[in-house]
Amino acid sequence: MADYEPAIIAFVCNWCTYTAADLAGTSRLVQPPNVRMIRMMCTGMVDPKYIIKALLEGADAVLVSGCHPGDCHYINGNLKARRRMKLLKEILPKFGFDERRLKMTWIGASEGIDFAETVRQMTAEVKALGQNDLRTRMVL
Amino acid sequence: MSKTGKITVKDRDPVSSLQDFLKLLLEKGTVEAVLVQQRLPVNNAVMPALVTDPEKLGGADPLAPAFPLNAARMLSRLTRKPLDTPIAAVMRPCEIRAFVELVKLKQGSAGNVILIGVDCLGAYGNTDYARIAASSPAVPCSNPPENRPAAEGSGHVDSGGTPPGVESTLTFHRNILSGKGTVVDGADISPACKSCEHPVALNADITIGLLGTNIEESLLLISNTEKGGVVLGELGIKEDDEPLDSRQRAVEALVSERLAYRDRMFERTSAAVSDIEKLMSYLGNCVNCYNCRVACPVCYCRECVFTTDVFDHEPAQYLRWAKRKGALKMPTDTVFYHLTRMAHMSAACIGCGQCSNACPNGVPVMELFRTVAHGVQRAFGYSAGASFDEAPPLSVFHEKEFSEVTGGHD
Amino acid sequence: METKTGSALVIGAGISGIRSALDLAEMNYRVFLIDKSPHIGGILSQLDYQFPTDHCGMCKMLPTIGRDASSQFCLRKGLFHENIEVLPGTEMTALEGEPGNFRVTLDSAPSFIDAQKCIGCGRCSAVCPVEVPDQFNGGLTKRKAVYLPVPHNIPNRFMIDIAACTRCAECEKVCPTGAIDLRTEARRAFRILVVDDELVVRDSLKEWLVVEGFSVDMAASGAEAIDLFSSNDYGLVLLDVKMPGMDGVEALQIIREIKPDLPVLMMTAYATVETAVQAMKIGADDYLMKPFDIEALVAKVVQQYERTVTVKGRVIEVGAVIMAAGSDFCDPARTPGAFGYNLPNVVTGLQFERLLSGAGPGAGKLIRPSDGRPLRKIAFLQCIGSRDLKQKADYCSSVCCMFSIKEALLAKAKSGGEADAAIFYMDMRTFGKDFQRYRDLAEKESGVRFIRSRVHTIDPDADGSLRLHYVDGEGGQHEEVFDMVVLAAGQRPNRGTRDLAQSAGIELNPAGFCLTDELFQNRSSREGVFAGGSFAGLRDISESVIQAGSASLGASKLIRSKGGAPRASERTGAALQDVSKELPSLAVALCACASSLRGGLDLESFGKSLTLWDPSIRVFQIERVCTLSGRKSLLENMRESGCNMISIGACMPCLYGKMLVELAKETGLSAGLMDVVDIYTPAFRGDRTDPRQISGRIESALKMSIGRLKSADPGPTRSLSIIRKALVIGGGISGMTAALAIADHGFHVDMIEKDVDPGGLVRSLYRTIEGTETSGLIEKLISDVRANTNISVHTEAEVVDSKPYEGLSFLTTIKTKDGGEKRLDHGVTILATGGKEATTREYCYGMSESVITLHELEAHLGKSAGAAEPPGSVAMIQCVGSREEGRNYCSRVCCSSALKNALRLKKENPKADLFIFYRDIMTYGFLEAYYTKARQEGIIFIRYSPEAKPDVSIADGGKVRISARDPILGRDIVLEPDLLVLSTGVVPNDLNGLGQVFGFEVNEDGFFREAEYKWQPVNSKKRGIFACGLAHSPRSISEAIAMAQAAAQRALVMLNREEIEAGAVVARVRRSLCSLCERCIAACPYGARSRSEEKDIIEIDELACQGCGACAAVCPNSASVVRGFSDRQVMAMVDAALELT
Amino acid sequence: MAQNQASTGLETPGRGLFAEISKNLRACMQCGTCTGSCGSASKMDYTPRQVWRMVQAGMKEEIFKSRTFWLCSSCYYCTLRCPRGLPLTDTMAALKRVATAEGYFSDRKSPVFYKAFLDNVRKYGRVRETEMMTRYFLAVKNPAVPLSFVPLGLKLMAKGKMDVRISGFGGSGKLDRLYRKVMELEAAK
Repeated sequence: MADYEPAIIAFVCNWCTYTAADLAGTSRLVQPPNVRMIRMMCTGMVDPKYIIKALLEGADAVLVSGCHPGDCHYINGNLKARRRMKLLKEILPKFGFDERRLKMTWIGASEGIDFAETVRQMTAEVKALGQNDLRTRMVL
Repeated sequence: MSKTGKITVKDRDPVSSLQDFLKLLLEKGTVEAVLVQQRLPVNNAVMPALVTDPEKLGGADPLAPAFPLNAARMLSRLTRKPLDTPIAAVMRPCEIRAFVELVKLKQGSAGNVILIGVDCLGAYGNTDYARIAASSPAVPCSNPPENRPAAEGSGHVDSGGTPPGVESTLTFHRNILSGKGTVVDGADISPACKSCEHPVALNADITIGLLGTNIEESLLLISNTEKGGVVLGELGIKEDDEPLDSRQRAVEALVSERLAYRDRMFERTSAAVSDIEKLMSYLGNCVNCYNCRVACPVCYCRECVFTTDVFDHEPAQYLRWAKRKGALKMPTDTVFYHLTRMAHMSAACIGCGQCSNACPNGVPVMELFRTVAHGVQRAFGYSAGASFDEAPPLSVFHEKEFSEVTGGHD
Repeated sequence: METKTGSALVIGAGISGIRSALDLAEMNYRVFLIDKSPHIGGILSQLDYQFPTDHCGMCKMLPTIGRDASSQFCLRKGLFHENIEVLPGTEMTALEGEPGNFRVTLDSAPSFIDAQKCIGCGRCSAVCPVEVPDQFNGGLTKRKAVYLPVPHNIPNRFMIDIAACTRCAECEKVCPTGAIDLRTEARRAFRILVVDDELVVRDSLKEWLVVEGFSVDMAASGAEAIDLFSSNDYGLVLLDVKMPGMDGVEALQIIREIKPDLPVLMMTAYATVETAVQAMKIGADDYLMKPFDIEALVAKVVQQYERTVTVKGRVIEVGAVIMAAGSDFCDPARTPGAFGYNLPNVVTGLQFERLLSGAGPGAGKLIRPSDGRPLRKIAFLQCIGSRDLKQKADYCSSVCCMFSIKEALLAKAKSGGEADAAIFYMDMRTFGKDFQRYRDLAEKESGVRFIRSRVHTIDPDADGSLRLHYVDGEGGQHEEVFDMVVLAAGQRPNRGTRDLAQSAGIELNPAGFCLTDELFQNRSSREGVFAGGSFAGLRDISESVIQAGSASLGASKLIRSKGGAPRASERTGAALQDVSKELPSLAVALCACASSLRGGLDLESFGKSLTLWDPSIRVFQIERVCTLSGRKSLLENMRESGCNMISIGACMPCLYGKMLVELAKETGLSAGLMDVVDIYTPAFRGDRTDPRQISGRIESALKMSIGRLKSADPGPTRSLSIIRKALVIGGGISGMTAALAIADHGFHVDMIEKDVDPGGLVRSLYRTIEGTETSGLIEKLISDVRANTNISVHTEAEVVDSKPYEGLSFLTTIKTKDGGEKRLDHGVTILATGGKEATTREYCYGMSESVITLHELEAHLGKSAGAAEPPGSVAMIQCVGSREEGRNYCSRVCCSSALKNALRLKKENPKADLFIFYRDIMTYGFLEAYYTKARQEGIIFIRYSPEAKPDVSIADGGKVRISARDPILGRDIVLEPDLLVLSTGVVPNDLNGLGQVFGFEVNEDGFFREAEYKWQPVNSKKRGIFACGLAHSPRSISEAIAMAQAAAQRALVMLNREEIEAGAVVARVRRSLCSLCERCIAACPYGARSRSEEKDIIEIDELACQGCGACAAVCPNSASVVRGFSDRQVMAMVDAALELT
Repeated sequence: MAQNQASTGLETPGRGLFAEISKNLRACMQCGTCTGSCGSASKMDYTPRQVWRMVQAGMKEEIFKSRTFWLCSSCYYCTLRCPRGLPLTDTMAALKRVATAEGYFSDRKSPVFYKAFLDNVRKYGRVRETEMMTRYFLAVKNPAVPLSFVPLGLKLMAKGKMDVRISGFGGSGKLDRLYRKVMELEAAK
């Protein structure tokens, strides 16, 4: 497998995971330079089509990460997001998108280390899976 | 709950006997109108029609193996505001299931609707049906002419005989009864029907049973709900609790045949789209006309997001994409559209196959969407159209569920 | 009366201080929020997880109304609000003046790192050779002398622990921005005069102090000292007490005459301590004992030195002061006695909390620090330093029981259920709302073991494990080995509380906490100084938040009464230009400091590639955009370019919230048309990272921002009207307190009472446990309410119906006493419907006159004070019908009421025999003293379990007979008391009807369901509706008053506005696309959406909408959109993100 | 409440013989720290916590019939650790004194041993082990007791820890005055 730098699109919630990612950054918990973070107010706001779009545009993986259950700033947006991820995990693998390219995690504000670890692990996994070449290929 | 009665078929013509039954509904004032598949005065075509005059029911042909569109959409239009007076809707099982989904999406209300479900033995695709209906010979009518559709003004129908369309209906059913099958002139009923595991309506107040009975002699009339029972009572139809063993056997046999077909279809389709490359070739003929979603009964959006300004990309953006990819297929977003539509409706897909029926370019849309929908509904333990009470999967959630999504943590 | 902008000082930026500061800021007062530590957050910055969610949720304290005035990110990270000036590292040293017109002196700790220059790169820390225990992790890890005090705070400016610093100046050398100045010169300029007749003392002192960087002169006698003294400028004198010739005291007197303010430390041997103490009376600042403890000596000298460099004397004027300086934990390791508390692997609850933290020593893994082994058996010992007369802690720390249960559950969760957790306790004090159920779940579902035992000692076992020998509640003796023991360390007043109290001129209670009024616990002993949070006594988060609200209410009322007015609110939205019709014209501003700091970042080439990518974009560079001059330059550039959108590439986007608000005012562009991109942090990722990758990352971050801005449609924010009147339902203590609080702020209140007279349940309680008659309180409140022209009292009335309409307004119909109906309009509603004593059929109640309830006894005692013959023997049974399913909560007040009554009976008849059957005595906080007293008075306490309740029968003649088992002796006992009193607990008055009328939720026990137990304890999820008193949960009189004040405070935040501005990030509906499927209505967690049957559209209540986007994500065709997060914006970001180079 | 029998119920302390002792113990909240700390608890018929409870309950007869307080070796652990700061060890001693004064010790070994010990000290100014043990064995009037000490005695003798010779210490009778004074004081109480 040719070594390449995967591109991971991360939809992170403004309150928890964004804070954790920031903490990971400021704590110099070096993470692979592969994440493009899209800050959403809440994971419950992540429309499935954003995730589909990211994969079709060639993201090697998509991460959706928000507050732990019970912790959502907006009460339960994260639980709604989980169902949506469940849906996509049913649909997308049917077309060859490996399930590992589609990740959801709960990462609390103080868990910078978990964020770094999640990204590191995803990067390793996706590297092993190989590049999503849709970025540079024509997609119907 | 369920009680069984009978419609005795006169002159071996179940269609007209059914028409008589429906007329009773209007004549007795049980309902204000009947929504039923009606033979159009032109081209032998059938379409749903809202009938208030009992006489006009002479054109009703709920047994025609035609399925030009899913009538749930029509019923939804009628019931977006709760009705003041009751109507009856004679529909195929898949139409009722679609209606159930639409009710849950607040696109209709079942309040004052008596749902009459007719056992479905399948239907042909629109082009096939037009051909079959047209080629079916008109036969001399055995019924008194006054009972026959007057079809005023059209002059198309020979008042002395069965219109060719109706004849094709009777032939279709006779062929099935005699074991000749459904292939006519090289055309078979649509793959959606062949893979349909719901030939019997769920959630119908009244079921008109074709399976397990000789429809040239009688049709079964089964009330499944209190509402249905009341209606049959009002019509003076005697009910008994006669066992329906033969019906059950017939249903089971048909369902198992269809399930076998369905599962082969799932397998075939899964293999045909197992990676993005294959999916693209599967959808290769799509021209982004969006007919599939217009025909889809559960795609209820007033306007699809893919036709809104959200997808009016900045002109420069096309060039940026093209630069990145070397070539950009126009129109863009084809696969994106289909995958998004799956995300939107697969939990509600009832498998009626209208998408394929509507596709101008022969993309086997139904096969693809049903295959995905099957997985999705199984994953959520949901069955589209099965119950008015079951909440759609994406409208509910629980604190503790699907922990596998987040790697076992909740 | 002269009006001026009202302002307040809040001391302590922990949870309570933040709450109070936000409360007042939301009311548009100007607030100074100071904290002596370098960060905000207090103890909570160390606690990642809180009961009952076992996660955080602190952000839910941020304003929901007018939220754009404050930061919109994790509150543990930081806080800004346009009305709050946050001053970390600051202490109050003087408080002068009158209530309403205080003059406060603030001193700031010296800083060696210029916060303006520090960019948090951490190079200083990397080179620092000093390592000391990191208090942030409870001392379980080490940190450098230059360090980040809280890893997740922003701004994440480094600090220097000057006590630990060796002034090697390595950090100064590596700092890329020159932010560090150890002021070694200043130290060298600080001359110290050492006066001692012994050469060896002089020499060693000089040696030590020179190492510390000071300049030292020496004198061998008093006379010599005076000589030197007159010709030199000294910063400090160290003066020996006993010297031949002129002794120290004499020398001191002379020094004082010459330089009255010069710090002098006396040096003394043990024999002359008395003299040294005397010397302090005539002006010495402190004394040092010989032989010297070098560290202590240096610390004292440094302390003197620091005083000279402390930024002194900022004087501010405020109307009121809120003391929310918090509390501390005792240090069990220093407990006298051999208990094994200082063994390895014995940690405090706080240390364990750090062990659980992802940012803690184990990186979130449940491992033992001593050997890295996974923790599999953990013991929690309760009441360490609480309920301990020997440690003079005759109080319950109130928080530890829940704290330990939570930690036990977290340990279970982190170990995947494999860890065994055992809690050793005396009484499990689950007295708060939902505590009991939490405990039950922990025990029954998660398998936490609860062992009723006070473990006396921890013994070391093999390889660092710990052996406990204990006796269980039934007397069984056990021995068990654990991997770790967690001590629930009791609370103590904060260090420095005494000094602070002195500066503030307030008194402390015997335990050293703030002395408060018995009933109005927000009042300190000084008018105008209010007590918040645990500074006022022992409180958990929820109660601290309530107490904070009560304190801010007090402050606000006082400020107002002295003529302080809220700041005139300025509508930011109004002045903004409407750019929706203009074509997007976008500029990118790049902060040049990123390039100067990270060599290799070529901003020029960024600019080029951006303009290549999109030729319409203008790019310019700004020097240090975060500074005032930077902002000015930015503003000029923006004006020049004529852009209507701006993307700023800088560091730490969170920091820019406040600046963007200001920039919006200056440019007239909505903050939604501005974006700040972190182009700095990406530059850090590791040394091996390819520079091209770095620039790729930064470029794509900028492109994402551009993509997002280009489709931005901020639109004008809407302002909605509010009816500035309140409806208070219930005229008990809570209702009257809330009504008065609101009316005193000048707003009209309609108060509805179902009875003939206000007063409520307190009428059936005659005195408090402290002995105060309650009638005085009730009468005072009633007469105040009646006299207040802003309050209309409707007695014998009840609510029939209520309809919300436009903005924040309700029209409520009430049924009046004459049978008619009346309509009242109001903007807010406070539920204070109260509760009552529960009824029971248990224990033969109703079968004999000798079996009565607690309230019946109260009535008896209240009326018959001394008249009738007191009973000779009385038994009481606690928890009747409570804390078991059906009513599985603690009613909180019964234990203290039982003690109150028992003590009174004992007082009336010292010979009376008193027995109390109990399950856990819930004398939390300072109530514990009454339990001790009751025990001392000889009242006998007999514990029972719900599985084996006392058996009560009535003999002929009505005599009560109780058979029970004494678990201590393990034998059956029979009592035949004259009277049996049942504590049946508290139930709320029926709220279901009102819940339906107003749309708030009621919990399974019939109490009001708050929006969030800890962070929004008095709010309903439904906006404009608040609850307090027994409608919310069982509570004592003073607690009910505090809660009523907190609820009124929350209501006043709304009433104080002429109109309410909706947030910038709110949802809207594109009606032409909407299919009315109502999925958005179901998805909205705030009930902000409804379908208007009339107009046949989906309507949005923009005040209730918090912009979470749940509606947008369920809407299949994006007819529902959240401003700032539209499909086009997000998809443009995805596109840009994958635009990799 | 007069009906309450000590055997079936609890009597409020504060009256009768225990006034002094029970007052000291009232603040006890039965946490069990004392029992957990007590090295002799396993040999006791009632644990210390139970004794305090019994004192509170006025169960005098049962307490004095028990051997618990006689087994207290005055290690002071319970006192050290009691969170209420109660004088527990002193209370054990007080119980011993009351029991002795009221004659509850006749058939008990420990009190007999104490008496033998004290008499011996009074006589010689220090302990003469052999004579003390002889008197103790005589006093217990149980031949099994001396036999049970044979192994220990032999061991001690082998190591020279017990002197079987009878020798004078020069301190004989000097403590008698002290004893008499104490008895006077005790009597005066």
